Amino acid sequence: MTGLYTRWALILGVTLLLAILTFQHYQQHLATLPMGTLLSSPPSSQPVRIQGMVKSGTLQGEVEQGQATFEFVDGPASLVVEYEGPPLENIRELKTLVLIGRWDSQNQVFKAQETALINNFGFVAAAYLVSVLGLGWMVFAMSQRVMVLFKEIKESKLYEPEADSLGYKE
Amino acid sequence: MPFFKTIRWVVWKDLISEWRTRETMSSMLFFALIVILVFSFSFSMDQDAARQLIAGIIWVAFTFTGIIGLGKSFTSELQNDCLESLQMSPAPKGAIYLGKTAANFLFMLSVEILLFPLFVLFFNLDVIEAVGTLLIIFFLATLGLSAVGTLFSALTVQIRAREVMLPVLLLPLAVPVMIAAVEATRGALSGDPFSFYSQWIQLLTIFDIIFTVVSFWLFEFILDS
Amino acid sequence: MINRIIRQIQRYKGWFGGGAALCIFLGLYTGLLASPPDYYQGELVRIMYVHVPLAHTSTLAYSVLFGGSIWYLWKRDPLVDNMCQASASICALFTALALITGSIWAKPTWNTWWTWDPRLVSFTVLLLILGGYLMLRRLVDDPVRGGRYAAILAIVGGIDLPIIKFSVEWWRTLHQPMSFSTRGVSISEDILIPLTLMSIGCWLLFAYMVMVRTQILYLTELLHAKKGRLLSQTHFSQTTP
Amino acid sequence: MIAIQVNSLSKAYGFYRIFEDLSFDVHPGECFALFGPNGAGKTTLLRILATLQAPSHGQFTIFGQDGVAQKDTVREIIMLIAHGSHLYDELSATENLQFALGLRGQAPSPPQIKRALDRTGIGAFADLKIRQFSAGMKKRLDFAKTILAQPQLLLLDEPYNALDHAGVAITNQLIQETLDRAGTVFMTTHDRDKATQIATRGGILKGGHLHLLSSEQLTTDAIF
Repeated sequence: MTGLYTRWALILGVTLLLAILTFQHYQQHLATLPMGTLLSSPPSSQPVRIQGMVKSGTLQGEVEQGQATFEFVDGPASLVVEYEGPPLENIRELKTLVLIGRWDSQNQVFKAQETALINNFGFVAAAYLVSVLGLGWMVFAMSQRVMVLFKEIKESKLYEPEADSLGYKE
Repeated sequence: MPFFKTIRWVVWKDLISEWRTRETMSSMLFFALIVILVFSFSFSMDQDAARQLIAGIIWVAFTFTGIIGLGKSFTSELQNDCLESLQMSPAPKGAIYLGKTAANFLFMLSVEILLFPLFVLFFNLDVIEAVGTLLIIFFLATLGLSAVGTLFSALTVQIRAREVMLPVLLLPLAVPVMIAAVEATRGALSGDPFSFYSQWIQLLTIFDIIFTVVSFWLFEFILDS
Repeated sequence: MINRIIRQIQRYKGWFGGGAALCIFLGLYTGLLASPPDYYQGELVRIMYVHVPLAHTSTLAYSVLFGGSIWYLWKRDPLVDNMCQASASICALFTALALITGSIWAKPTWNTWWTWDPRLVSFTVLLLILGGYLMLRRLVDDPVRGGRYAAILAIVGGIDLPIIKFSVEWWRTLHQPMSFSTRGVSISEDILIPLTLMSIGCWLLFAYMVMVRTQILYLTELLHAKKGRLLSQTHFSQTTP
Repeated sequence: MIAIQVNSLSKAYGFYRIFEDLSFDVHPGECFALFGPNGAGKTTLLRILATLQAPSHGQFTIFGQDGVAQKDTVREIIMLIAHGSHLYDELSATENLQFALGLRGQAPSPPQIKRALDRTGIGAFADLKIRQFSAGMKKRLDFAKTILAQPQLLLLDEPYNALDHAGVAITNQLIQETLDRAGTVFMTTHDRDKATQIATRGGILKGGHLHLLSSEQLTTDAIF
């Protein structure tokens, strides 16, 4: 009995560890900073991710060569972006996207080096939760059932030791 | 040959019993009639919409009607424990299966042929040129349904909740027959050239062959001790 | 023969469980953390790392059920019947999870929860057949007859499933050209590592689950046997002339 | 050759054991009557011999044919008259006979059928549907079937149920005829008075075991 629960405590521990690591990874590398927060309390020079839309009529420069300047809007807030990085067809007017770069507070310019796709992480989380919880619950219920059956067989007074791999051993 | 004689005896027995009571056929016919009426009330259809939907409606009506007939096929064997006598008769079990399938096939096909004019009447269909191909389609699809259906009718007859279990087990397996029959019927009714939908008829033929052979072999295990 | 093999493998089922846990944890780690996002699908590609292995495993589970059913009809080994029943219920779980994760992936990718894609239809029909299989087993009073009937259903279903998939594929292509490919465009190494790890993990997990479930069914019968022996003893102890 | 040879036969439903380790022989020309209380497994044993159920353990042979492996051969030489009459309600008596014998690969001529029906006392109802038959008439029709089929082994499950005095007399007479043409009869019954008139040997199945009775023991009261 205790063996089963220690094993499952271990499995639960590793799963939780993975979940925490994933959440940290999300916080550090994937979550976007709201543009308002970026403007009101600009972080020091580490790179941040912001999400917004390219304002129409403001896109200038050679996107195919990987150079562009445009205004980037997120709700009421907006800022000027200088993009310099790998050539991408992702930057278009009225396109919503995620930019990765640094906020230059002296020139009031966001220097972007990379773009990323917009992702709804809820779907990924839902898929993983459903499958991990579904499988985990099923396997746990099954292992517990085996334990209960062993106990019942032992307790029924007619118990005889069954000398094979499917029956009782320990 | 005892094999073919057995088939003949089983068909003969089923046809005579049916002829005397007309129980299965009349319940199938009335049920199908009600289905047609319900469909025509639920979709108030003009000519164009009818042409789009009618193939599906025809086959839904035919399939559910067929399930009624198939369900009755083996429950009639439960009277006086006749199933037991089939089980312990020295006749080859495959022949009994083929006989039962042939009887079911005949019931279903004749109900379909009786009903089809009503579809033409109620839904204003234009079928003069397509009658020949439609008959081929009805023949093949009904054969497929009765081949699998007879096996599952025998399988569900001795279990609890058999009226529910027959459609539950049969309908998922009949998906290819349904798709092929509906597509071919739609093609025939809308006056497409034969080559447009001949592949569906091929699919029906393949399905019929595979499942008659498979059910023929598996039927023995149903009537097994 | 199969009986002895099953019993032999049962002895090592802990290794299967452990291996499954290891592979799945490594797969989750690489899939969630270590692998980069896909160029086209972005982070959504990570759903594939659970969805594809689940779908593969459910086909594997049905193959086991199909083969086991044929073997059971041939040799009438009750342990094989237990194994078939175990694979059926586990196959149903894997199929349901594969359908759910597929649906979750389809919503952001195709902007719909459901489409009449051949794979989706055949998996749905598979789930329906498995539901019928599990219901059938409960509805037959005599367990031996139930096993035989269920085996017949599994064999007919196993032959029917490729035909269903084929016919739905035909049906779809006739009505509209396939507007989207189901899987990622090209499989790069970054995708391959977590996918392989998760696939192996799911296969091992399936093997482990089948063993445990078979054991549960066997032990339940053993318990019934003990109770039945008690009943039989009263029956046998009736005064004899 | 031995008509029925049963060798350590056992039957269990799931894990509930009906009987265990039965062994007995029945020789051609014998009428074996199996007695026993309700639920003792008489009918189960009969159904196993009729190849309707499989035994859990053990073997039996019918005229040298293995009852499990050579089922189809066994089925050609045996016939069962059970609680259910195995008759189709919508067919007439004649048609039922034709169908039942047709499945056995036989084709009796109309005069033969007429004679068999007359012998069992239902010749007047030859063209009546079975739906209108009483239970006793159905049983007589079953006996008419055996007259035509002439099985080597006749298995009877409670043959005297639903029969009047004349029916019992005809039954016993038909059993005697079967015995006379070196056929074998195996019946289960709880009607000792009627069975002992015709049975040559018997047994009591009780508590999962069989106690064989010789023909002398059959008529003494002490054993029951």
